[in-house]
Amino acid sequence: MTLTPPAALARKGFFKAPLALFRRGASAPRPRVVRRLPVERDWPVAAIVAVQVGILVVAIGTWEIAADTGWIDAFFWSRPSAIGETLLTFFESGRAVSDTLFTFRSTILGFALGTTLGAAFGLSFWWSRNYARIVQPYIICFESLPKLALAPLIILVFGIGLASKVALASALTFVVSTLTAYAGVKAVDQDGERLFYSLGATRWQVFTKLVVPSCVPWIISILRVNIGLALTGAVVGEFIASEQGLGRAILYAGQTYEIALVWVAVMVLSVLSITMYVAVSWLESRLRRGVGQ
Amino acid sequence: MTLTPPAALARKGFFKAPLALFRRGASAPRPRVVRRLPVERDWPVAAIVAVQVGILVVAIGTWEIAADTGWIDAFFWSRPSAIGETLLTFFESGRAVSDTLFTFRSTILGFALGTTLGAAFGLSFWWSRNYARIVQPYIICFESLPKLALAPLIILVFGIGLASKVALASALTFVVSTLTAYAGVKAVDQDGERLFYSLGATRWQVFTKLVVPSCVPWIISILRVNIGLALTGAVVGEFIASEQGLGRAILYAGQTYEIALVWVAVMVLSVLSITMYVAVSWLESRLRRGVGQ
Amino acid sequence: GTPLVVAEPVHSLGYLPLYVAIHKGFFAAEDLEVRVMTIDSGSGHTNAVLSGQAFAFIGGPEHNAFAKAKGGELRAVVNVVDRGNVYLVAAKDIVVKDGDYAAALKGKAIATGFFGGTPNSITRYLADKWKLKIGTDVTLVETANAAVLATVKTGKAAFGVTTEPFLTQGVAQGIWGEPIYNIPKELGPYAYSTLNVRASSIEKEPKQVEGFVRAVAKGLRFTYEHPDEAVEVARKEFPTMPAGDLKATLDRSFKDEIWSHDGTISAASWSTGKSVVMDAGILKQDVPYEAIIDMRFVPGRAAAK
Amino acid sequence: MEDVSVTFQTADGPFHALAPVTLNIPRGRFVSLIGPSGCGKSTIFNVVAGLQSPTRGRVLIDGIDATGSIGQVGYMLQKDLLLPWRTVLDNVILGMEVRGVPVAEARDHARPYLQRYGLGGFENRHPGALSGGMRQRAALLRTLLFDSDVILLDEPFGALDAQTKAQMQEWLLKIWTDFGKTVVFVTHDVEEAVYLSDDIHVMATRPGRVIAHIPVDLPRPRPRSVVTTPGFVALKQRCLALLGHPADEESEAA
Amino acid sequence: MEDVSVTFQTADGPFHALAPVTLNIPRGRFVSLIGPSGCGKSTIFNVVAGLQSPTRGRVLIDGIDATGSIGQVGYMLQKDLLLPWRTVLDNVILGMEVRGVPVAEARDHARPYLQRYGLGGFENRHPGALSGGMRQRAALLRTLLFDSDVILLDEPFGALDAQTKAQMQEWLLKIWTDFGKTVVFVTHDVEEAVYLSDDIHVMATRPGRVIAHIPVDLPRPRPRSVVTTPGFVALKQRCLALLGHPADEESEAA
Ligand SMILES: Nc1ncnc2c1ncn2[C@@H]1O[C@H](COP(=O)(O)OP(=O)(O)OP(=O)(O)O)[C@@H](O)[C@H]1O
Ligand SMILES: Nc1ncnc2c1ncn2[C@@H]1O[C@H](COP(=O)(O)OP(=O)(O)OP(=O)(O)O)[C@@H](O)[C@H]1O
Ligand SMILES: [Mg+2]
Ligand SMILES: [Mg+2]
Repeated sequence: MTLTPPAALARKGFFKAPLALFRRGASAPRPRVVRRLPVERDWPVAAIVAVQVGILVVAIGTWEIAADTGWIDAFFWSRPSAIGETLLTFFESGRAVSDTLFTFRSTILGFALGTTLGAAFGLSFWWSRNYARIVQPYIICFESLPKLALAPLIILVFGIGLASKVALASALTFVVSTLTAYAGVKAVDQDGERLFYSLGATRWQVFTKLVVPSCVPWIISILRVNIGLALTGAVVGEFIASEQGLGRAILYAGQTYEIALVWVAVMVLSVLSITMYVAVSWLESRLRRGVGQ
Repeated sequence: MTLTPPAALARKGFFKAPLALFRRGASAPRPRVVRRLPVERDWPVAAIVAVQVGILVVAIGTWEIAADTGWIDAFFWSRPSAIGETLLTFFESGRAVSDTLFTFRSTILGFALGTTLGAAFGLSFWWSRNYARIVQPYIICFESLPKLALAPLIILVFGIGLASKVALASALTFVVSTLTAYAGVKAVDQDGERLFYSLGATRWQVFTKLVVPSCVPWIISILRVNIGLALTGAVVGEFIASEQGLGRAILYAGQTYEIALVWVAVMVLSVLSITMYVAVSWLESRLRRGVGQ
Repeated sequence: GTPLVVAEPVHSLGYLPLYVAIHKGFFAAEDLEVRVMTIDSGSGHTNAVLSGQAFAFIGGPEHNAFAKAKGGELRAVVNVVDRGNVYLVAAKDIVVKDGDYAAALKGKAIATGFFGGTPNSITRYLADKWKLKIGTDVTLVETANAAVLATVKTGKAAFGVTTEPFLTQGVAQGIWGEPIYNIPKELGPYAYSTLNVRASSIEKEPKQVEGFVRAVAKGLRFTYEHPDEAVEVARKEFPTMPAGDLKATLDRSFKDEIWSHDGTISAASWSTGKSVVMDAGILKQDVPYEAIIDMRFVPGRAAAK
Repeated sequence: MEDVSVTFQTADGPFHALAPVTLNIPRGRFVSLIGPSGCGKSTIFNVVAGLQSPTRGRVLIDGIDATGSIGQVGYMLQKDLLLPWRTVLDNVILGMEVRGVPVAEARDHARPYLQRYGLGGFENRHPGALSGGMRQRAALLRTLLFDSDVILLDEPFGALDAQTKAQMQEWLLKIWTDFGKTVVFVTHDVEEAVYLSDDIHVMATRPGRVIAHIPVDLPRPRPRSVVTTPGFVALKQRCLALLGHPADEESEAA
Repeated sequence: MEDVSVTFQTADGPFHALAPVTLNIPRGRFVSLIGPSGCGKSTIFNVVAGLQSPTRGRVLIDGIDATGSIGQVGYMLQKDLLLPWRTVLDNVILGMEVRGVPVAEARDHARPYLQRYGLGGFENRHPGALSGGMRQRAALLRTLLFDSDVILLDEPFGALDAQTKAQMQEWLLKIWTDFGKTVVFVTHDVEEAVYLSDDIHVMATRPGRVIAHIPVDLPRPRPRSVVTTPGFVALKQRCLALLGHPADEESEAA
C-alpha cells in the first residue's frame, strides 16, 4: 500500500466509512447517557466524631449483651463491665502509671536510637556505590529476618534490664530507617549534585548541604512507622524478661486467666501508641513546614 | 527612597561598590581552588562478591578464634563449629525440611491473605471521603498497636492450628497494605479523574479503569515489606503455639539454652526469607514491566 | 479417630514418660493417636484445653484451680512429675553454713522465673518458709527461665531457682555448683506436672480418658524399668541437645526420682502444690483435692477399689 | 450549532474567578481563548465539560441546556494524561470504552486512525515509549475518537519545544479539516492563536471576563510564511496590546 | 578574554554525541547556541563546566587549560534547582558559601542584589512561595553571584509562559549590561536567540556539530518592536532554514 496524505484520502471520500461510524456511535447503538458529576459533600467534623463514637458504643454494648446471654464466653473473652472494673483497679493500684512509664521509656529510647543510627547508616551509602553494593545483601538479610527470633540472644547480650528492651526496639526501627534513608539517597536529584559540583563543591559540602537536607523528608516519613515498631520491640522485650511494663502486665494476665487485664493492658498500650502517633504526626508537620515543603 | 530603574543606577556609578566586591571575591581573599569532579568507578561484580564472601569468612574465623581463646564466651554465643554440627544434626534428623515447609506455608498464606484484603480495604476508601475519615482513627489505632500483645487472645479465636499463624501473619501485613493502598488512592491523579468524568464515566468505571490500575504500583511496592512481616507473624504464631516450624525450633532452643540451635534456626530462617525476598523482587519487576513502568 | 492433642508449655525432658508412651506405642495400643504441641503464651496451654482445641495439657494442677475460680472445669487425671522439679543454686563463691538458708540469702538477690510460673511460686514459698520478706530481705529478679543463667553469671543475682536443663548447663559452665537446696528431695511429693483434661471429657468419653491414662501409666513404669531405652527416646526427641547435658539431666532426674511411679496424685502431693501457689498469692482461695483431681482411671487405684 | 452562555461566580469564598461571561461559538469554527494566567480559561472549560457547576448561568449545546452534565464534549486537559499501564491503542479508545463500546470493536475502529495520524507501529507500545509530540497526538486522538461535536483543548502544545509545536499545529489543522468539529483552543502563545483560529476571544483577569472578540480573516490554508505578512503581524500586535504586553517600552523589572 | 576550544567524543559506547567541535567565544559577548534536541548543546556545557570529561580536546578559559576542572564557570541548568529547604536568600548565596565565604558576609553581600532585581521582600521566603519567573530570577542571581566571568545558561526560560518569558528576557539583558559578563545561552526559541544575542551558533545533530555562525548586528538597546523589522525577520528566517524548520511547505504529519 502506498502512502497517501490523509487529507487527500479524506477528500477522495476514503474517510466516509469511519466518519459515518462516528456519527452512528453518537446516535443509535450506544445512546449517550447524560450523567452528572458525582460530588460527595464533606460531613461536618461533629457528625464524623458522632458516628465514630456511635460505632464504639454499639460494639461495646453488643459485647456486653452477648456476654450476658452467653453467646460469647466471658471466660475467654471477658466483658466490657469487667474490663472497666479492672481498669479502675489497675489505675488505683498505681501500677498503670509506672508500667506505662516503663514501657514508654524503652520505646522512646529505642525509637530515637534506632532511627538516628539507621538514618545515619542509610545516608552513609551516598559516599560510595561500591560500599553500598557490598553491604546491601547483609541489610536485606537483616531486614527480612524476624528480629524477634533474636530475642533469646538479645537477653544474653543486653541483659534483662532496660538495655535489652531498648535494643529490641532499636533493632526493629534500625533497618527500616536505614532502607528509607538509602531510598532518599538514591532519590537525591542528580542535577542538584551537578549544580553543586559546577560550583566547585567538595563531596563533604555536597553531603551536608544537599544530600542530608534532601533526605530529611524521607527520614521524617519513617517516624510514624517507627513508633509502632519501637513499641512492639519494647513490649516483646518485656515479654522476654521484665519486672514491670505493659508487656509484662499482658504476659502476667495471660498466665493467670485475667483476660480483663489483658484487655486493659492492650487498651492502655493503644492509648500510649496513639498519643505517640499524634505527637510524631505533629512533629512531622512542624518539620515539614520547617523545610518549606 | 524613591525607585530608580537599576540600569540607570548602574550608569550613575551606584553599583561600583558591589561590583568591586565581586572582583575582589574572585581574586585575593578566597583563592579559587581548582577541583576535579569526584568520580567513583564501579567495581566488577566478581570483586563485590569476593569482598562480601571475604567479610563473612573473616567474621566467622574471628568468632571461632575468639571462642577458642575465651574472649567470647562460647556458652552464651556458641561458636561456628558447634553451629555447623548442629546444622548437620538439624538436617539429618529431618526436622529442617518439615519445619521450614511449615513456616513457609503459614507465611505465604498470611502474606497473600493480608495483602489482598488490606489492599482491597485501602482501595475501598476511594469511594467515600466521609467513610475514610470515620474509619481512619480505628486503623491508626490498630496500626500502632503491637499486634503481638494480642497473642494470648489469638489462640482463643483462631485456635492452635495453622489458622492462628496465618491470622498473625495476615494481621501484620493487613494494616500496612491498607495504608499503602490508601496512600495510592490519595495519590490518584485528580486530573485523571476529571478526564474520566469529562468522558461521562460512572464511578465504577473510574474505580476499575483508573483507581485500581494506578494503585497497582503502590501495592506492588509493599510486597517486599510484607514478606518480612508475614514471616514475623508466622514465627511469632509458632512461638505461641506449635507442633513444628522454625519459630518453634527457636522457641525451644531459647527455652533450653541451645544457642547453636538458635543460630541454626535463625540461619535457615534467613535463607528462607531471602529466598522469598528474591522471589518477590522478581515478581515485582515482572509486574512493573507488565504495567509499562 | 482424630488425634488427641496434648499441649505442653515447653518441650522438656521432664515430660519424658509422655514421650516414651508415644514412641513405644502405648497410646497406639489403646487405639489413640497423640500429638504434642508446644503452647507458650501464659495460660495458652490451659485455654487450648478449655476451648476444646486440645485434649489435655501437661502442667501443674493449680491451673485447674485457677480455671475453676473463673468457672472452667478441668481435672488432673494422671501424674507425671511428682516432685518440685526446680533447684536452688548459688554462685560458686557462696557457701551456706549449717543449713541456715535465711542467713545466706538475706540481703541477696534471687533470680527466678516470671511471676505466675511455678519456679517463681516455689521461690516465694521458700522465702516465706525461711521468714524472708521479699523486697526488703531478699530481692527477686523475675525473668524468663532461660535467663536465670545469664542473671547469675553476670552477677545480677547471687542465687537462682532454676530447672533442668539449665541446672546441668550451669554446673558444667561453672556458673553455679551443685544445688544448695534440692527441692525435689526437700519438699517431697509435689503435683508438679500432671495431665489435665476437661471435666466434660471424663463424662462424655470415659473410655478414651481411661485408655489415655493407662498409656501414660505404662510410660511411667517403662521409664523406670528401662532407663536405657528411655534415654534413646529422649535422644530422638531432643536431637540437637548436647549428649552430655542430656545424660546429666536424666541421671539427676532418675536419682531424684522426680517422676511418679504409677501416675497417682496423692493428697500430700496436691497439698504441697497448693500451699506453694497460695503462699505466692496466685491462688486466692483453697480448692479441695476432689474439685480438680480425678484418679478413677489410674490403673493401680482401679484395681485397689 | 452551539450557544454557550455562561454566567457564574465560583464558590471559593467571595473570590470571583469569573465575572458573568457570555460566549457564542458557532458550529465548526476554530476558536481560541487567550488571556493572562488565572483569568479563568480553564474554569470556562471545566464548566462547559460539566466538571464544575457555575454559580449562575447556563451552558447550552445545540440549544439544549447541558449545564453540569458530563460526557457531552471532548475535553483535552493541559497534561496529556495517557494512562501508563495501557497501550497507546487502549488509551485512544478510552472514550469509546467508557461509553460502553465493546473493547474489540473500539480497537478495530481506532486502529486505522492511529495508522493515519502518525502513530502506526506504536499501537501496542506503552505511552512511556512515546516522544512528547506523539503523546500529545495520542491524547488528541483520544479526544477526537470520543466522538463529540465540540472539542475543548487546554494549552495542548504548551509543553512542546518549538519545532515539535509547529508540526503539531499543522497536524491539528489537518485533523480539524478532516473531521469538521468545533474546536475551542486555549493558548498562551499569541502567534499560535492567530495562526490557527477563525476567532480569538481575549480575556482579562480579576474578575475573569472577555474583553475582545477578534475575527481572524486570513485565508485558509495558511502557509507558514503567513506569520511575516503585515495582516498577521497587525493581528498579533493587536492581541499583544490587549493583553497589556510590553510592546515597545522598556519594561520595568519585577 | 576567553577561548574555548573543544574537540571530543563522549564515551557512551561508540555513540558520538559530539563530533569535534571548536567554539571561540570572545570576552563579554552574549552568544547563543541553537539546534535540534539531542545535538549536544547540554553536553558542551557540561564539558565546559568540568562535569563531563571530553574524550578528546581541551577547554581553554582565558587561555589557561581548564579541561575537567569544576567551579570555574557559572552554570545554570535548565531546571532552576532551588533548594526547597533554603530561603531564597540562602539559595542565592550558595555559590559563595561553597567557595568558603562566611554565610553572614555572603548574605549581606547578596541582599542588595535581591532587592534590586525584583526579589525584595522574598529574601526569607522559601522557593515554594515564588512564581516560576521569580524562581528563574533567583537561580540566575545565584549563578551571577557565584562571580565567574563566564555564565552558561541552558534554556533558562524554556518552561515559562510567553508573557513572563518576555519580562525575563529584558531582565537578563539588563543584568548582562550591568555586570559585563560573558554569557553563553542555549534556547529552542529562535526569536529569543536573535533578540538577545551578539552571535548565534547553529548546531546540527548526529553527530553534534556547529554548522553555522551568525553574527547579529542589530543595534542595542533593542526595542521589542525589533522583531517585526525586516533585518530581524531575515535573521530569524535564516536560522529557521538552517534548523531545517518547515518554513513554507505544508509539513507532513508524523
Ligand atoms: N478550586 C479552586 N479554588 C479556588 N480558586 C480557584 C479554583 N480553581 C481555580 N481557581 C482560581 O480561579 C482563577 C482562574 O483559574 P483558571 O485555572 O481558570 O485560570 P487559567 O486562565 O486557566 O490560568 P492558566 O493560564 O494559568 O491555566 C485563578 O485565579 C485560580 O486561582
Ligand atoms: N550520559 C549519557 N549517556 C548516553 N548518551 C548521552 C548521555 N548524555 C547525553 N547523551 C546523548 O548525547 C546527545 C546530546 O545530548 P544533549 O543533552 O547534549 O542534547 P541537547 O542538545 O542538550 O538536547 P536538548 O535540546 O533536548 O536539551 C543526545 O543524543 C543524548 O541522548
Ligand atoms: Mg489553565
Ligand atoms: Mg539540553
